Amino acid sequence: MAIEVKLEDRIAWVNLISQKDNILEVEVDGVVYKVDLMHTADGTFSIIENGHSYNIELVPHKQPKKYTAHTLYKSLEVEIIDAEARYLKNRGSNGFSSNENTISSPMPGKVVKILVNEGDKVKEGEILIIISAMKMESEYSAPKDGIVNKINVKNGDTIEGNQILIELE
Amino acid sequence: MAIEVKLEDRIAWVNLISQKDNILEVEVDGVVYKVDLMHTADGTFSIIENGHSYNIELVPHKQPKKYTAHTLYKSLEVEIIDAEARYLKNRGSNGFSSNENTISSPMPGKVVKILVNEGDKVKEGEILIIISAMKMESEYSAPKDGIVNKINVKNGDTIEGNQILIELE
Amino acid sequence: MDQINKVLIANRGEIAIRIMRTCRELDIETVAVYSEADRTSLHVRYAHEAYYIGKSPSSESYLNIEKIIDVAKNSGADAIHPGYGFLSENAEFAKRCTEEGITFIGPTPEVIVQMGDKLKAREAMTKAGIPVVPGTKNAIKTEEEALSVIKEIGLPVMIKASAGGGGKGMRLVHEESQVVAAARAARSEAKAAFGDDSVYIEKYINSPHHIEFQILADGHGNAVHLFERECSIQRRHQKMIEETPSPLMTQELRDKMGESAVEAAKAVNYTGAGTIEFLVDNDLNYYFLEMNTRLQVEHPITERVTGIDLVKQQIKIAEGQELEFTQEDLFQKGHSIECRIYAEDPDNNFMPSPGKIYKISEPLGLGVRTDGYVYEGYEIPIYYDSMISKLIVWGKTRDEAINRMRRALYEYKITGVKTSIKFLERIMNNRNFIDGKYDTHFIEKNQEQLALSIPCEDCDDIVIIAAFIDYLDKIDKNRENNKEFAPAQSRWKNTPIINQF
Amino acid sequence: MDQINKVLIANRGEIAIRIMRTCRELDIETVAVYSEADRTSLHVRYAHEAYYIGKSPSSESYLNIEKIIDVAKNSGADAIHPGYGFLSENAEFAKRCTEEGITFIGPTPEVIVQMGDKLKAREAMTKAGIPVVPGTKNAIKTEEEALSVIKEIGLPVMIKASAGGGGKGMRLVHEESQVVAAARAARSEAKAAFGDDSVYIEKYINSPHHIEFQILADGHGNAVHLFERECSIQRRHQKMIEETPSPLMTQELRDKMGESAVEAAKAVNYTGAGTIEFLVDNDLNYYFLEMNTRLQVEHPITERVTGIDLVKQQIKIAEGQELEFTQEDLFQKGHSIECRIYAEDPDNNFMPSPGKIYKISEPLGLGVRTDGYVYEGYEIPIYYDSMISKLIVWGKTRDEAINRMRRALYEYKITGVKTSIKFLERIMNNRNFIDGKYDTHFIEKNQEQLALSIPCEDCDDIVIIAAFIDYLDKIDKNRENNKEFAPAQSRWKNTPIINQF
Repeated sequence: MAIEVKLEDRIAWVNLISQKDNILEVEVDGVVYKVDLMHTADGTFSIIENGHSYNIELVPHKQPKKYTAHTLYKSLEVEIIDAEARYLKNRGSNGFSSNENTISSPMPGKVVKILVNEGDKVKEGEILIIISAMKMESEYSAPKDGIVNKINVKNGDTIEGNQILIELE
Repeated sequence: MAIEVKLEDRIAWVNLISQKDNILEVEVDGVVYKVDLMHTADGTFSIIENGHSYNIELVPHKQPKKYTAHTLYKSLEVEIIDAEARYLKNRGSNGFSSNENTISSPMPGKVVKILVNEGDKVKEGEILIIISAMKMESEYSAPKDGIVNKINVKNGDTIEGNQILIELE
Repeated sequence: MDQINKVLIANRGEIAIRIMRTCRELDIETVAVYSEADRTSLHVRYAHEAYYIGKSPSSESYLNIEKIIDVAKNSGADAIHPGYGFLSENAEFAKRCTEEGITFIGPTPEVIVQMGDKLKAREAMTKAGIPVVPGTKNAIKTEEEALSVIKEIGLPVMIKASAGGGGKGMRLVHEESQVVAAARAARSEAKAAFGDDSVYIEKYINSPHHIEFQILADGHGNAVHLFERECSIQRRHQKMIEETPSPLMTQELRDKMGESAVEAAKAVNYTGAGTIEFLVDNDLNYYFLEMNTRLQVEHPITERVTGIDLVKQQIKIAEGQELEFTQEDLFQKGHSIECRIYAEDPDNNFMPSPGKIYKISEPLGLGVRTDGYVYEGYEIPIYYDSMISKLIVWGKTRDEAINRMRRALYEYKITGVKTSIKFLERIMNNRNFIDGKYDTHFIEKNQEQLALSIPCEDCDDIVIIAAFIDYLDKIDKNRENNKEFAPAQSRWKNTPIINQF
Repeated sequence: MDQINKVLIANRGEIAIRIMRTCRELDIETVAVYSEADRTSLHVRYAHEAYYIGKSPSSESYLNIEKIIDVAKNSGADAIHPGYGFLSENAEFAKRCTEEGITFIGPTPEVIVQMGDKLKAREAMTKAGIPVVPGTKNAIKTEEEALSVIKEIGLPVMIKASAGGGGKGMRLVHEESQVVAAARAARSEAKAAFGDDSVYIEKYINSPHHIEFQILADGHGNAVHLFERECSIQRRHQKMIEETPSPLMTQELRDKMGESAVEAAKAVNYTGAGTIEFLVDNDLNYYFLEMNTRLQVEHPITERVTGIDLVKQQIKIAEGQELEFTQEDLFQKGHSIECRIYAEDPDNNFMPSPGKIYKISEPLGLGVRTDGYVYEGYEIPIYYDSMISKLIVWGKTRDEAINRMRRALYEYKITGVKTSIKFLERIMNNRNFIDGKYDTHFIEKNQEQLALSIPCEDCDDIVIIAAFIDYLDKIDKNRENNKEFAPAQSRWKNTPIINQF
């Protein structure tokens, strides 16, 4: 069974060659690894490869086939690209488009102040909305010149992470 | 909904009077408690009753309706006695009988030495089998005079907790 | 004063638990108060008693003086510990406690007023002969006034909340054009944090070191200092790492500043635990910055090198007892460092990262202390501070302490939210930090090195394998009748770890 | 000798991790070895490298000298740390290391032989003028010989494994009729634990205190002691609680015994960390009992009061470095206590309780250290020791340390297996312990008080409510269409805490 796995910007081709209990042979981009892989009771993968001991924790995202992987040294974004994922990707509908027409906050918080109204003309860099979270205020400005098309929140609203707050035309 | 709950040796009559979200009114042996009960994400019940903060962790047994409950001060055995449980209890078939004819070890371990053979006559207090676990040896002796009916293990065997090792006649 | 038997802790998070720990060691019962967002927070579960005091925003709960006083009275608490932040430097709160016959564990309302108002504090210190940073004598009312003051003392300047502390309501201004926005932001933050939006202006000192002295003063005229804490590693004017002794300090300067700190405390008849913050420039001139009339976040490093439990001392002083030790009994033994663990994204301008904690592994073993409050599955509320834990280490030498901190940060794993842990690890590997050569601009000056994570090419392939196997197992579960992958042995599967409710 | 760059730890459990922590702080790479039962044990996961060495019984893995030497050579480890137990006092192992050019972190094989054989050790100490307990000069071969020796020195006596330590292979004999069974049991345990079943007999001292001195000696003729550890709280001849300073100790006796300990070390040209165990009677006479030529389980309390990382010192000495401090540089600061957390049932004769760990909450905060190795979901193997963790506290005074230990034990929660935690809590509340009045018979003498748990009538009803609600929720889940109970709000339900594999 061979598929592609995306790790940050890299796309790797992965293939399971053989398995006997917890001893696996896996090929990654042409390199064959013989690993002793255990899923420990506290939810971490303990992998021993050529004597080296690795601990990897996978935190699954809400989107299927996506993980944040934590190694002892860093955190990495991982995505499984199987046939289904490739199909969706080709259709351009995997839910992620770089949209310069919306303002959203990467974290949950509260709307402190909206500085514009629907229909206002705004200039690139103009501050549109102030969000507070954990006692810190963040100002969000227009990514480009435009007209405020829609404001989805009002002062004092509690917001989710990645919620679209303001839409520009 | 009223049932009986057995806590160690005590049998208490319990009734849920009302519930609104996490605020419950529960009657225990005629005493009405108004409790704020939350099941926290780390698996503990946080209960606030009349301002007092209790933390109770229930560890379910393999047998249904049985728990070991851990409070901040002690550990307690709890059992729910509903209609089904009462039925089984009356039939005397709830799996727990005080059997003086068997030798079992309360913990997993390894058989060091069996000192008798099937058919041997033994006297009360005579050592029948030696079990080792965690580098400690324990000697198990006959609970009464009798004849060794059956020996279910042999020297060197790894045993489970509560496994019947030797049966007397 | 009488013995304290029951303490209400008017706070939340790690500091509430920190205080309850000492109370438990003193056989004092504890009363927690909680907002809507904090029903399952650890301080509620740690306390003997717990009472709901209002909605999640702190203005409706942790800042509600009358509600907290009510709970104290109804629960029979004979004292209130305010922790830090919230009402800890609110003179009105201290006054209301006293009026109701409840011991406020802290200084008198008069002292809080005097030192809490940064301008009055500067005045008192000047009188006592302690150097202060040049700046305005009075609060500024308007942005125009700010502009005129700035013309007088010259740029750059700091705009600071009069009621401030903890880096809140503070803005650095380099250019006149920034003044209006900076003053607005400082006022708004000050209002949110302290309920008072007045600000003042101070000359900005280049390459300053932020060094503070811990003091303890009893009601019998005795006062001591417990040496310095070096707090220059800051991001967004908030401390990130503190250590004691300070690598900048000389014994001569320590004696001099320590004396000034004790004089400062005596000048205002201070009682309890307090901190005198100084700015120290590269020529080792020092200036009084402000006094914090409460426990500091970073108090554990002082506890570690002196062996003194500061919360215990606060309680004893509040009971009216005399200090058990004099200046001569106090020594700094070894070296202690604290790292603050924030739920934030260091790679994205330290943006807060609230959310649900997935998994925690605490660092343990020799010379390591953690003071935290989050647990697995806990959702960090958006309403309060983003600091979720403090990691404190001790070593016989500064080198040993740094190595130990590196090891402890390596062991510390919190997933589910972004944290400052990896960033702190990079600081522990930074040559300038290791050499003790840093000031409050450390993070900006070293940002390039601090942005680099440790490369691990092998790890990458192993991560890919882990994700791949997890995926195979998942599709295997979906296609029960078509088993093409038998999952590796797993203890987890048969573990009834979770008490499903 | 050269700098050590990679260490193989020939051990498992908490001590393997303890050693790896210091290695990490010294930038030394670590190599773990593991038996079949330990594939997912924490020491395997903590190390840089990990290698399988055999089946679960220690005779087939952790005691397999050649296999471990092989792994060390193949992985390029330049040193081996043996921890305690297993091969730590095996002279053959130390010899094989030396032969293969691997640094053995411990004393020379010759010293291990001399001190490991308790009879030779007694002889060496007698020569050096250090008092020893009256007993046999040679190992006894038969039960008949034991009987004749006993007639000579009089009952009661202790039968002890010649190769022994850690309470293994030890039996107290009060009556002649017990001798045969006791000797058999001691031999059998000794054989299992040390691979050598020879035993000897010592006069039994009534009401003895078990007090030991930590020593450090380098290869340049320097030796110091790091003061005493009081280890009299024992169950089944195994230590349960240790503290330093000893409540029995006087400064005069400390100096005298410390000097004896250093003399003992020098008499055998000892190198590394070692412990001289003494028995002290009520008249403060002391007798050499044995020398442990390795790290002790209870070493952390010495680390805490002296500030010395003993594992670091072991490594430096093994590298051939000179001690950085002299006796005059060493002080006992404050008071430290260790409680050993065993997976056992204190209410049932301390019967081991292996099994699966359900949930752990570690005690944290001021003055608390834990050294453990189990994690949630981990299954404690039946093959090894039942000690799963050590809890070490420090306080400025003994009182503060006891209060802190009480608080830490209150916070420490391990469920799924039975543990000694609640029993230790009762000891911390025992009047005789608090007064420092105890000897090695403490647990028997105080068993009545120690059997009593703290009553909590209210708790009982609340437990009943919790179980009841859990039950209602479960039947509710079974009868989806007939909802008579809506479960209380639960964060847990929606938490994807577990990465199901």
